[in-house]
Amino acid sequence: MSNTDYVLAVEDLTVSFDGFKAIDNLTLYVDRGELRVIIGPNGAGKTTLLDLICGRTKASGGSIKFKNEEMTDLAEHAIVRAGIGRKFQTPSIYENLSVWKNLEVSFPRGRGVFGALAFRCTDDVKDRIQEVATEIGLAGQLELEAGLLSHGQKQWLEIGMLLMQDPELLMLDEPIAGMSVRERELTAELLGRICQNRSMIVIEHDMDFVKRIAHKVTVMHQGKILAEGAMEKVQADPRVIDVYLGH
Amino acid sequence: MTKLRHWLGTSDLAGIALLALLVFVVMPLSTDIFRLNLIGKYLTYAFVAVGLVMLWGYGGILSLGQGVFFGLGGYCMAMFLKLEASDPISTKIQSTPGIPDFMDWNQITALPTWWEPFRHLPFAILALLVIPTLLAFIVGFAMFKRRVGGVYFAIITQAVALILTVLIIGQQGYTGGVNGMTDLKTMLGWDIRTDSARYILYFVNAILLFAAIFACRAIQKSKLGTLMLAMRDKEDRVRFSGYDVANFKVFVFCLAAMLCGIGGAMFSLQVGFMSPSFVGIVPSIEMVIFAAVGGRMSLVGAVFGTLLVNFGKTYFSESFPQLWLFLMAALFIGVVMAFPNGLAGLFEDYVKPWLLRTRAKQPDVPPAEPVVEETTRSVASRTGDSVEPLPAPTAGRLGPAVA
Amino acid sequence: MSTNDDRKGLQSLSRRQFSMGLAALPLIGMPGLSMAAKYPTAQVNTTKLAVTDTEVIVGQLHSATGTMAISETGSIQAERLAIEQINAMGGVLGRQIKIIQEDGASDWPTFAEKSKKLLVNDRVAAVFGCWTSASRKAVLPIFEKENGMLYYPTFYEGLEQSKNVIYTGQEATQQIIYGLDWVAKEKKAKTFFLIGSDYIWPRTSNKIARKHIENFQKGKVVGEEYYPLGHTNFNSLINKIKIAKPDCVYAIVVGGSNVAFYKQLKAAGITADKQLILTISVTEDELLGIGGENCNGFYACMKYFQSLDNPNNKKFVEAFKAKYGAKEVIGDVTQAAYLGPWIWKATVEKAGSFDIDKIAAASAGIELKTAPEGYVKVHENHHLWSKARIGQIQTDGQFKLIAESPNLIEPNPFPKGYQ
Amino acid sequence: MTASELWNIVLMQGFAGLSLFSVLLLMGLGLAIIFGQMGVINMAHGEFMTIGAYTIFLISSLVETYAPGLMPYYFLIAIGVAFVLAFGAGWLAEWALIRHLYKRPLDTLLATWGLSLGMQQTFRSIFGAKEVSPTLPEWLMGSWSPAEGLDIPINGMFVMALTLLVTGGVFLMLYRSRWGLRVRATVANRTMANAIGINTRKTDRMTFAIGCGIAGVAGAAFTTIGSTGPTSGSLYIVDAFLVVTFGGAASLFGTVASAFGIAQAQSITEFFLNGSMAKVITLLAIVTILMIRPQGLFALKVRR
Repeated sequence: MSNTDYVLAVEDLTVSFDGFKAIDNLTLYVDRGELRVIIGPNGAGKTTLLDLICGRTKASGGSIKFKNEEMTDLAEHAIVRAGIGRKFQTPSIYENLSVWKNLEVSFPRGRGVFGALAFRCTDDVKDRIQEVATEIGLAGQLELEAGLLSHGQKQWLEIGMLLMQDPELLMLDEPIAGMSVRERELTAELLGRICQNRSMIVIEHDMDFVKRIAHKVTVMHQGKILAEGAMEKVQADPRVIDVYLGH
Repeated sequence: MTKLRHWLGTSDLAGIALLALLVFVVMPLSTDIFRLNLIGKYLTYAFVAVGLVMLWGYGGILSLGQGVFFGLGGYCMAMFLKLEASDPISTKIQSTPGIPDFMDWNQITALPTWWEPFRHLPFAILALLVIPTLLAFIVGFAMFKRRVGGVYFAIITQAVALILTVLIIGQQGYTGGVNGMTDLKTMLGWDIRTDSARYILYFVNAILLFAAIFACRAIQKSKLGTLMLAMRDKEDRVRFSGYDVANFKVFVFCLAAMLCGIGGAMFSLQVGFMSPSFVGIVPSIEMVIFAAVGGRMSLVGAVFGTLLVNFGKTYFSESFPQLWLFLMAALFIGVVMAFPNGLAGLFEDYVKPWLLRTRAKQPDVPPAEPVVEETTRSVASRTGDSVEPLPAPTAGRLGPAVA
Repeated sequence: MSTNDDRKGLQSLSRRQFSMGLAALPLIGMPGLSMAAKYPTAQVNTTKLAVTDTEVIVGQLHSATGTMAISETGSIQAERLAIEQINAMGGVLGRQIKIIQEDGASDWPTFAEKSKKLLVNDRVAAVFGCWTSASRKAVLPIFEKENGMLYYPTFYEGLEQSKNVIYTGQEATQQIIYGLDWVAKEKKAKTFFLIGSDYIWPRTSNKIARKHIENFQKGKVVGEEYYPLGHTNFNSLINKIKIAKPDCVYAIVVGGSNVAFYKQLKAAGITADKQLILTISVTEDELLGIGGENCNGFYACMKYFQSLDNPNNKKFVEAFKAKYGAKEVIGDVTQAAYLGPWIWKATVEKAGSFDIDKIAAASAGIELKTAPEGYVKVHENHHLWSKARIGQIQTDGQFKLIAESPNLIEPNPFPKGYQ
Repeated sequence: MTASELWNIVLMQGFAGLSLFSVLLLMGLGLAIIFGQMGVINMAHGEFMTIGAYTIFLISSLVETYAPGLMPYYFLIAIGVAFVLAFGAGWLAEWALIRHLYKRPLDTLLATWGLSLGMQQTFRSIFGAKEVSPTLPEWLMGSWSPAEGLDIPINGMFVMALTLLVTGGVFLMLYRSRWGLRVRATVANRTMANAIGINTRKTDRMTFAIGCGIAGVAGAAFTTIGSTGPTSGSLYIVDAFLVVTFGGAASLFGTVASAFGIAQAQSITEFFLNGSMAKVITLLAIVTILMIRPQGLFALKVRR
């Protein structure tokens, strides 16, 4: 396989669970600075695709290249360190810790055992936490225990935790699920701001939201890519209408 | 007020002060050397309990084989002491003088080469630190890298304990078998059985224990401690923040093992023998209950728990020999069912809120909001097991409304 | 002990004394007081033991709980019976014996802790206790350091001798050699298969057995096997026995394994009519668990069987059953435990003092003509001279006496030629 | 040694392996149900076995005293009674203890350990500290000798048949009955099972009690090959856990396979080495394999 300019190049990716192919010979490229949205009906393999990219599930075949580096054999933490961040479907934050601690723990320094022992929260860390907290609109809740945040705020916090790592590729699984209209708007703005200098993959169901943020849309169905392109083009595709948008 | 809150916020420190008072002043002054030596013995178990707080309370990993590490540490020290006790003059009755008595009983005529280095105290000390840690590293590395945890880990550590017991008992020519290594007398010529030696060893033990507590406290306060809490809560999130979760688990398992090793060595010194009955499954589980009674999240609580259970055991088995097993059973069940966070949890749940409330009633107290924050935090931190659903969010939302 | 009624009366009296403590003392203390007056406390107790004008405290240290409780219960019972009888006779030097019982809980460190408590805190005048070698090894340094007196009832591996211990059971050679000679002579056994639980007593005993077989009998050991304590599956071992076809299986299996071993032997068709088995680890107590019907016809070498036919034993068995119930049985160790308090009493009276040093010195030569096993005498090495007897297991869980050594066998804890 | 003798030994050794297999399986089975299906670690499993053993002892004493004519037959009924008693005790333990701890699996371990201490002391108080020996029917205790030099233990065959029966029964119940369906549904998704109207609390209690009942049957059967005393149960507990863990907790088939593997390994190593070393080697092999395959021999692969 050739080197590419793409940030992420997924080629011929396949994974099967006891014979069932959740991802079937899938190929996907993501550009630098691109915000890609993946849509598709339930069970299409969207979340499995993210799991494969971030190493949570191991592929049965195919390749995943990030900045031309093969990722399929790396452990999860190594993939993260290479620059891929992943947000889970349900907010995955440390409920017992304060917002501040949540962000501090996500700061990419002192990641080894002894590094963590020696880690000090120096001024640059503090500045970064303040910066991210402002970005995600939680600057006023830094001392609050994360479990006490509202659902939407938890989603933002998890995004903030990813931002702390400053990843080059950010993958968000249904970031606005369960959010109010107002929160959705704020999130759209947030995503617009943070994709300035990085690529993103977002899984989403809300078509208005998708229209608003997507540079390009990929439609998945039964582990395969059904259609890909601009939102208008995809929406007009009869196959897409058939399996997904139609109902 | 701020001072008080600060003081309560670090209630462990208050506990440490109380414990220090008890261990360094009250007990040495109020008990005779026999009881003090007994307390010293209990305090060696406290090393295990402190290790379990780090491993189980903070790391969420329950090991039922901590006795293995306690035993290994104890045996390393006992081997040194036994060699010193087996000089050719005091063993002249044997067919091969100069080797430990149990070797002679098993027709071994020369000291095995792997025993030789244990003639030197520095080597023995090094060994008692390194060997338990190394074993923990091997077991931990293999298990955690493959993400074995929870119940499986507990059972596999049990199997390790069983293997080591069978090995030690089976290889009695080299280990003393069921009897263990008995009749340890001197360390570098210093008689460890005299009252003065017992006093000194008691204080050495206590100082080491406090050093261990402070070291663990420092770890808890560091980012590593935060990460361990985070891991217990959302392991995947930690992993996807770029941390190799297994390494942290291996570290804390090794740390706990090393503490056990120190405890075991102090046991050999203070009690004067070491036996495989510490290595097995039963003592390992009993040691878990020490930590559980004291509070699996509290370092100081674990020490108090160890003292309490052992006092209870000694007292009840002296006063009600037929009933003490029932009482032990009740203790196990009661602590788990009613007080999953042990003594420390009782303090957090009842004493502290009460203290705060009485303070809050006074007029000069600023708005109640921060107090609520403290109470909710204590509610949230009550989660003994990561699997337990968190009561925190609802409690939190109700909190301000109540205030 | 006088007549039956008499004893019962005294017994109920002493039982009341147990419950009421000192209140009941003056009633029976009358003859004793004069005795006690003859031996003023200051004179008989110069080392601050727990001895008063009316009372002497002793310790009892066995496992009442844990796996060893199965074996040690008999010893606890026998020692209590002996002390009760001594009290009924007026006590020791006119002082009633009071017991502090501690539970070793089948855990050797606990034995060490409790023995220290008894010696240092309670200052007991003597301790009757321990059963396993491991527990004895754990407490021995404490008895030597704190200068206490231990009466240890179990037959054991030998290789030990202490000023502070009286061994009322047999050391290894007393039990092993006679039995081996008997099977060699009477059963013409030439080849032996040695089996043991994996710890010091079976291993040391088998070592002595092997030396005796090979060097003195010119026989052959065709197999030697050890299994972990608590092992419950012996089918592979039984097949090995079948391959080796020994004239005699010499078995020293203990604890829960014992039951499994004999039940599986029987199930595998190894019964007394096909295979000679000699054991030194099965007494009447073990037969309770094994069931006599599962091993009848096999032989054991002991110094005592409940079925021994002599007046001393008749009285003892009667008293034991009266106190603990008709279904109770008495094994070799139980009888040895019963000897402990009596030997101590005789020694204290001979020395005219409770002081440990004086008792240790006076012990050698103490005789007990009333011993259920017949007659015993304390050797200078603090072990007992005793006979060895061969018994055959009966279906009712008792032994039939087959042979006994003509003379008392001298205890020899450090046997030359067997090391 | 002649060829026929050697052949006999091979046969008997093969039977020894099979017999150990059925022992391990029988003691692991109840635990496999409780641990595998409910995720509860029942450290008191051995004591539930002891309940079965003492039941045999009680009934045998009763029959011996009051109806000696029934001695040859009582054993089969007594096994049924053992099941009922252990089942009842399990039901009670679940109600009083276990149901409060489902969400804290490691804590059930400690609580049931406490329970086992209490039960041991209860046995000691009721039956005395010494071991007892139930009088077993004569037909059960001998050997079957089809050829000269070949002895097949009858109790071994009995345990084997019983194991077959119980295992078959468990398979049928788990995969062919309503209860089994409910249990499997509850294991797969507790919330969902609840939502579709399965009384998961009742299912749990039933499952726990059945597991304990099977332990009682095992204990009763083991009176033919082992001891009956207050601490007899503790002889089996670790082995039972290893069997279940090694097999892969959620898989009954795995339990069968692992019991077979461990039994063969142990009985063969025992034959060629001495008992202590055999034990160490078997345990080491198990731990090593578990380290390589922590999920056990057989485990479901699921999409996360």
